[in-house]
Formats: sequence, C-alpha cells, structure tokens
Amino acid sequence: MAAVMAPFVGALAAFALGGRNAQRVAMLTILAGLGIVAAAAHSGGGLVYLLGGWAPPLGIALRADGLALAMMLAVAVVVLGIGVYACAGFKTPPGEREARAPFVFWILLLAIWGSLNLVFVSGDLFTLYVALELLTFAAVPLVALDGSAETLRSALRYMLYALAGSVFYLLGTMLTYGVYGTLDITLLGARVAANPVTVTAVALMTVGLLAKTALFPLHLWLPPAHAGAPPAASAVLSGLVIKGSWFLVIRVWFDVFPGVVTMPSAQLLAGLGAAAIIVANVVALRQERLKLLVAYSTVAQIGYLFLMFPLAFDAGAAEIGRGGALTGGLLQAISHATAKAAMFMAAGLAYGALGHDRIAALAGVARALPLTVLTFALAGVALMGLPPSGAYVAKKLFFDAAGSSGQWWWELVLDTGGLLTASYVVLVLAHALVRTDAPIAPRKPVPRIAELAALALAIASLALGFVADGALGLDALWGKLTLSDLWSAVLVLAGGAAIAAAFARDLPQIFGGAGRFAFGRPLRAAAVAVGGAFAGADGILRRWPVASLALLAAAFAFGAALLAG
Amino acid sequence: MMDTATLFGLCAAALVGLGLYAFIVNPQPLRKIIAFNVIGSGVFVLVGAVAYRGGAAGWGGDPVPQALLITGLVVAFCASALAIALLQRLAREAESVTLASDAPAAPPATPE
Amino acid sequence: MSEALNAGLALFVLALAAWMVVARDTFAAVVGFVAYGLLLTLVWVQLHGVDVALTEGAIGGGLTGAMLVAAAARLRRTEAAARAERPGWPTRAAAALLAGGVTAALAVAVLALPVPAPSLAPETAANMGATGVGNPITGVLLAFRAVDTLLETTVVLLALIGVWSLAPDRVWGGRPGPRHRADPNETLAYLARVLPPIGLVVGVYIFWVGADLPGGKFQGASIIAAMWLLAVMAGLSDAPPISRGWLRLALVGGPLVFIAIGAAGVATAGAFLAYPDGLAKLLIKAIEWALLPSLALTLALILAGVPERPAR
Amino acid sequence: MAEFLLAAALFVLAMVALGFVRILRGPGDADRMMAAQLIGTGGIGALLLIGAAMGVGPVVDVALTLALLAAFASVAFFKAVTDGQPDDTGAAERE
Repeated sequence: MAAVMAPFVGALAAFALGGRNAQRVAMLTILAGLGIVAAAAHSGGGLVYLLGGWAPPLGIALRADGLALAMMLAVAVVVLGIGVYACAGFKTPPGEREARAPFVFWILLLAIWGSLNLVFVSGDLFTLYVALELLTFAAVPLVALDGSAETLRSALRYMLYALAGSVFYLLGTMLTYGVYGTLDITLLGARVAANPVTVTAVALMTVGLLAKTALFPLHLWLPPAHAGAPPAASAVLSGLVIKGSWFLVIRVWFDVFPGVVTMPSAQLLAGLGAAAIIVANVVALRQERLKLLVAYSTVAQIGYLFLMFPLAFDAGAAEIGRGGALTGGLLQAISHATAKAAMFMAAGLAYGALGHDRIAALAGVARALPLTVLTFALAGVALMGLPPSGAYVAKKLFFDAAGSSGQWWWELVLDTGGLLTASYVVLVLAHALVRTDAPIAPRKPVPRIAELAALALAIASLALGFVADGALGLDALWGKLTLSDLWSAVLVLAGGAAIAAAFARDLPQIFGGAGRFAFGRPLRAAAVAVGGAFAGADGILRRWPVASLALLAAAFAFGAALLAG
Repeated sequence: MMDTATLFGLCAAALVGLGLYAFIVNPQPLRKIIAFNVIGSGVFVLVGAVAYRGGAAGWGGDPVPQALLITGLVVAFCASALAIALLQRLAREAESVTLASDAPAAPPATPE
Repeated sequence: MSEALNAGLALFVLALAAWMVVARDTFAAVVGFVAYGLLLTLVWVQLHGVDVALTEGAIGGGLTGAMLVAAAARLRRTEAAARAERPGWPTRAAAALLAGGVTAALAVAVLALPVPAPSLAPETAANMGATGVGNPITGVLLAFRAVDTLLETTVVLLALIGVWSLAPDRVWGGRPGPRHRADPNETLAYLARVLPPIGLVVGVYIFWVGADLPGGKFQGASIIAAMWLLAVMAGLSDAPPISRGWLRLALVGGPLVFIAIGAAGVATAGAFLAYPDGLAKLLIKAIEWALLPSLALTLALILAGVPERPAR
Repeated sequence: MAEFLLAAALFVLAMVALGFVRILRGPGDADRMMAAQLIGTGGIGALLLIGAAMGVGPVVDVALTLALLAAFASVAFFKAVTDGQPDDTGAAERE
C-alpha cells in the first residue's frame, strides 16, 4: 500500500510546495519509493491487502503477486533513471520561482508512477479503470509539454483515442458486473463461464486496452506523440505508460477470464503483434528522424509483448496458464522498458547537442558524444535480443514454449524481428560512426549525469539477462554461451546491415551507396518498393476514421475468435 | 410491455452505437468530445439498468454500481475538460484543428 | 403509466442523441447536449438512482454542458475547415455498419443478463451499520470502496494540472481565463449578486444531507463552483493567480486529509482507509468536510481554464 | 393520484418535445439556447411531478440543482457569444 500511496503523496506535496521544491520532493519520493518497493520485493509475493478491512466483493483487495512485484521493481528503477536524467533538463531556471515545464513534469512523473503501481497491485476491475484514467490524464500533458501546434494535435489524438479505449474497457467491466455481481479479480476468476455476455465483455475490454497500448493497427497516436515529447517524457511514455494497459491485458486474460479466452483469440492477439513487428520495424527503418525511428521501434516492440499469449496456452488443459511464456513476456516488457527509455534519452541527448535529429546528418556524433552513442548501441543490442540481455532470456523462454507446443511460426517471427531491429540500430550507428573532417561542437553542453543515467539504464537492460537467469534458475548464460551463440549474434548484425542496405532511405558511406554492386540494384529497388508500400499502409492505418473503424473491427474479430474456441 | 431495465438497457445500446458513429465520422474534435460523452452516457445508462435490476434489501437499486456511476461521471467530466482545454489551445496555435491525419512532428529533413 | 413515460423518455433521449450526431452546426449539437443531460437526469430518477440524477444534473449535464457551450462559441471559425474533411460515403457506411453491430451485440448482452440479477445490495445493507451513515451510496463511496473516491479526487486534481500545463510559458503562474468587465447595471451583474448566495446555501445543503439522503460532496462542490464562476463571469470577482501558495494548499488539502485519515486507520483499525469502531461516521464527515472546499476550488479552476494573464 | 401525476409528467414532456423542434430549426444560436432552456424548465416540472408521484422527496433537490445550473449554463452561453471572441484575447497570447 505504501508503495502505491508514496508517489501520490509526493505528487500532492510537490504540487503544494511548487517551484524548485517540486523537483526536490520528486527525487526524495523516488528514492523512498524505490526503497519501499525493494523491501516489498524482498519480503516476497503473495501479499493480499484488504483496503479499509473490507473483504471483496464489497471491499477492494490489493494483491501483490510475483508479476506485480517484478513490474513494480522494474518501474521504480526506470523512474529513478529517468528522474536522474531529467534533473538537468527539467530544472527551474535560476532567478525564477517556478517554471511550467519542470513543475508539470515532476508532478506527472510521480502521478504516472503511482498509477502504474496501482495497476500492478489492484484486485478490482473498476479501481483498475480509475487507475488507467489517472495514467492517461498524467500522460497526455507530457506529450504536449512543449506547447507547439503539432504536439498539441498529437496529444489530442492520443487523448481521444485513449478515451475510446477506456470507454470500451469500462463497458466490458460493467457487463461483467451485470453477470457476476462482483468486480474482484480472484472471485471472478472462480466464477466466470463462457457465455455471450462474458464473451462480449472480454472482447470489449481487450480491445479497449489494446487501443491504449497502441498495438498495431491501433497505433495511430503513438509515433507522433512519443516523438514530439521532450526526451525524458518520451522515455516515460514509451518505457512505462504503455506497460500499464499491457499489464492489464495480462490480468484480464490470465487471472479474470482464463477459462473464457480461447486459442484462436490468442493467435489473433499474437498475429497483430507479428504484424506490428514486421510493419513497424520496416517503417522505422525508413524514418528520417531519430526520435520517430525510436517511436516506431516502440510500436514494433509492443508486438513482441503480445507473442506470449498463444505460447502460454496449456495444450493439455486447453486453457491459458502461467508458465515460461508469461515469464518471458514479463522479461520482455522489463527489458523494453529499460532499453527504450535509454534509447529515447540517448536520442534526446543527440538532439540537444546537434539541434536536430536527422539520421542522415548524424556523422561525427560518435566522436562528440561517445557515451551517448554507446548507450544507443547497448540499448539496441538489448532490443535485438542478443545475449546477455533480458530479451535474450525472454526469447529463450519463448522458443522453449513454442517448441513444446509446436508453434514454430512464432520462432520465425521472433527471428525476423531481431534481424529488423538490428537493421535500424546498425543503420543509425553507421551514420553516427562516420568521421567528419572537423569535430562537431555541441550546441549546448551535454550534461554528463544525464549521459550516465541513460547508459546505466541500457546496461541494466543487458544485465537483466543475468538477473533473470539466476532468479529463474535457467542457467543459460554463465559459461553456457557457446561459439554458435556468438556466431548467431554476428549473423543477426550482418543480416541487419544487409536489410538496412536494402531498405533505408539514406545510406551512409560505409555501405558505399546503393549503386556499388550492380547485382544489388534490382534487389534494392524491390526493397524500396516494399518499404514504401508498408509506409503507405501505415499512413492509411493511422488516419482517424480508419483507425477507429479498426478499433471496432478488432472488437468483432476478438468476439468471433472467442466464440470460435 | 418491456420492463424498465430492459427498455433502458436497449436504449443504452443504441446510444453507444450512435456515439461511436459520430466519434468515427465527425471531423470536428469538439463533436468527437460530444460523441465521447454520448458513448459514455450510453455506458452509464447501461450501468443504471444493471443497478436497477439489482434492487434489493429495500433499495430501488444496487448501491454499488450506482456509486461507481458517480465516480464514472466525475472521471468523464475531467476527461472532457482536459480534451476541451487541449482543443482550445490547439485552435489558437493552428489554423486547422482536425485530427484526420497527423503532419510530421517537425519539418521534413532538408535534402542534402 | 410509468411504462409509457419511460418509453417516451427513451425515445426522446435517442432522438436528441441522433440530433447531436447529425446536426450540421456544432453549436446546435452542443445545445442539444445541454437538453440531453437534463433528460438523462429524468432517466436516473426513473432508474431509482436519485444520487446519480443529482450528479448528472450537476456535473454531467450542468458543468460539462456549460464547458461545451463556451468552447463551441469560441471554435466557430474552425467549423468550415472541419466540415470540408467529412469522410466519404464508404467510410460512413462502414462506420454505420460497425457501430450498429456494437449496438446489436450490446442489445443481445442486455437481453441475456442473468435472472435473478446478482446484487451487492444485501451485503451493503448488512454492513451499513458499521459506517454510521444512512445513505448507502455514501457508505460505498467512503467506506467499502473509499480508495476509488480517493483516486477520483486525484483524477480531478490531475485534470487541473493538465489544463494548467497548457498555459504559455510567459504567463505561468498567472490568472486563468479572460478578465470579465463588471457592468453594475447589467442584468448579469444583478443575477450574479442574487444567485450565488442562494446557490451556496443549496450547495452546502446538498453536501450536508449526503450522509443520509441523496447528495454529497461532488454534487455540492459543483454547485458552489458554478456559483463562483457566475460571479467571475459577471466581473464581480476574479480568478486567483495559480501560483498563490494558499491556493495550492487549499487544492491539495482535501486529498491530504483523506490520505492522513486513511493512514491513521493503519494504526487504529488495522488497515489503510479503515475506521475505528464508533468513529466511522465522524471520520467520514471529516473527510467530506475537508474535500468539499478542495473539490469546489478544483472544479471551478478547471472550468476557469488555462492561465492566460500574468499575475501582475 | 400517482397515475395522474405521471400522466401529467408525460404530458409536460410531450410539450417539451415540441420545443425540441425549435432547436432543430434554429436559426440563431439564441433561439437554440432558449429552446434548451425551455426543455430545462419543462424537464424540471416533469421531474417534480415524477418525484411527487413516486413519493421520493430528494427529487426536489435534483430539481433545485438543475435550476441553478441551467442559470449557469445560460450565463456561460451569453458570455461565450458576447465576449468569447478568441482573437481578442488570443492575439495577445501569441508568442
């Protein structure tokens, strides 16, 4: 309970004290909150807390299971990293009592953190609805923090689409109450049965949450919103906020309606994830701006987070169950939270130093900002799922689950995704590593502490693999990495480079331009055509009417898939 | 004749549909905000019908969903307020306020 | 007779909703919304939710309606550009088809709801004694599901911060909304002198009876907020600069008292948000009293809008 | 008695529905706002009748709230139409 309330109390205190104190209060709260969460995680999971002493169904219970604790701990670490990073960027300027952006940022950072903790532990579907709304209301102003017309527009798009998502979720929740007379997750888990009303409720809740998570093709709001926000805010939005609604999908599928969700519906969910991985990765590769590239990479990574659903199906019981796949999904989420936050921070630092973030004009950055480029590279390695990152262990768990259930096609998707991720990371690094004749002078000094905070998060994402390996007793990393693992890592990088050479808009000199190899020319032309087609499809899907029609269509698709099981 | 809960339940279903239609096709964001409120009211009337069905213990309705409704109404008000404030600010900064598709977040990169 | 009334009401509500969808002019749709909120209030009374009717009248229809009216008048000039972007018939047909499908699915769900309906009313009734209050809604909101209410006050405050965050940097800390000029001979100024005292009494009354009869802090607070804004709009009063220390304290005071009483419950009653035996009604009242001014101020400032003028 | 009161409420509502036609037709904003106010007044009347028919006292409080906020909405309308011109205040805000 303290872990949930501490950020809110901090936010209220920061609001009351204002000015410079908001930042101080926020940093103190972050440190205290991290301590509380660490203590809770140390004491172990399985805690149940009855708020007000009232037991469900009348009262509300908080349940800190292993999933919740892992997520809370990860979020606390990322919040600390972002907090340290933001100390330089969101500082009240000397001579002013209070400035808008820092004041708003620190309060909202705490509010987002508190809401996420609540999403992780709450055991009541309606409380979860309120927590989700809190999350949205705190996230939207962060998108528009710089106040330009374009960011305001993306904030409004985000807000309205997210509101549609929450209405769907609420509708499903209330139908559930109408059938079962309770909103408590554990009680519902024991009572639910597949019938038309329940199926409607599950379809509505799922799709509503997917809209808030921005799973392809419901991602219209994410790229401009995440790319337009200030870097620290982007890190919060991409690394943390979308994990709230994603986690709720897990709660709904695994804990509330395990007996209702069906294999076809899980395949559908993962199918959307696969589409996200393929399309968004290619579109990311074609971006001209680094921050948009990273934002599209988020759209693709959200896809990974949904691959676990069919893999988690217990073939014998024909029911979704907790197991290796779920653990893998969780690891994937935590790995992405840390790596993506680090990547956005690195992109932000490069932007701050250069005054632009055009990928084609990144030459010389590696010499000017070596730590930042290193951060980007390490975060990229973590996103690709190369050892020893957390995502690598997650991938291993996915492969095990896919192998045992015979769903080989998801292995294929995972490998393709790794290659595509490698391609844009290689592309950016290739541009950044190009030597320039004159060293570039940063437009404004890059704060060392911010560089270190970003680097720390990137390293955390890599080190997560060791932590998970030890905690899960997998014993897949220490001394077990063979030459073939190294070989496959090299293959991934080389493959990525080849893909980058085929698809990218602007090729750095390292590739020697597209026209060097005569035999490559038709290949390159075909790749450019495919890339253009994907980008065009993405543009159409992100139009408002199309995206909202897709929302309804997805609801029907899930309804049908749930009935088909 | 239909009983009260079913009547208003069906009315709620129709309201959700009407609101969704407007939410999709109307380009003016303020109309989308109104549409959101219509969808929301549909959901709330549905909850009201559920509460009405659950009337027992001397009360005309189940107090738990009715209490949730009050919370829901306040949250919906806050959502509308934030969205309207965003929209008005956008109207000051830009000529067009529609959301049909987004322009790039920054001017496109200059050609080399 | 009641059936006929319900049927008439439902038809009327649907007709107004349809009007809001098809109306060409946004302002016309907004006016439709004001009337729509009023009809919904009647629906709530027919559904035996007088508490909900009060909330709908005060917040749903009243404050939201006023906000929409003001916004529609200001956004007039964007109308033509927006109308030009109306999607073509294939999109509209697809939207109609899918939205109709959702309605059909929900209608099936409504007809398939189980009989007898599950209800928490008996459990609520059995436990009301422990709360000391007579209105079951208040019991649910401040005892059984108190955390929802606590979060709700945070939601309102976050919405305010969100609105404030849209201020131009230059006027940060300034006063929200335009300054309204007072004209002592205007009807408006007269109205703004006569109505707020009455409104204040009604607001406090609605809040006061909330413990035992329909009513409560949110409904009372929105009436008070509306009355204060009336005085602001008539130029009799001005919104305070948002950087004032007392203002910030007043805004967070209610939620902080709520959290403090909740935290005290850990020591005295063994759980967060629990009340010791016999003190429940007193503590619930204390929380409500602390929340009323904070909520009234927050709602009023949300309505007052984005800071636009330097504090001077 | 209750039947009679409900019939009266239905009658008032039907009359108010005629005012609804006025909203549909316009032509001016003020006409529309007046029609909304008419629905407001009629709706409050219907509400009180229903409250009396069902013997629910607190309905009077609802009517009171509605009356107060209807006044508020019409003032908001008046101010928005008279001095809500965005370009007066907006011009000063542009950076």
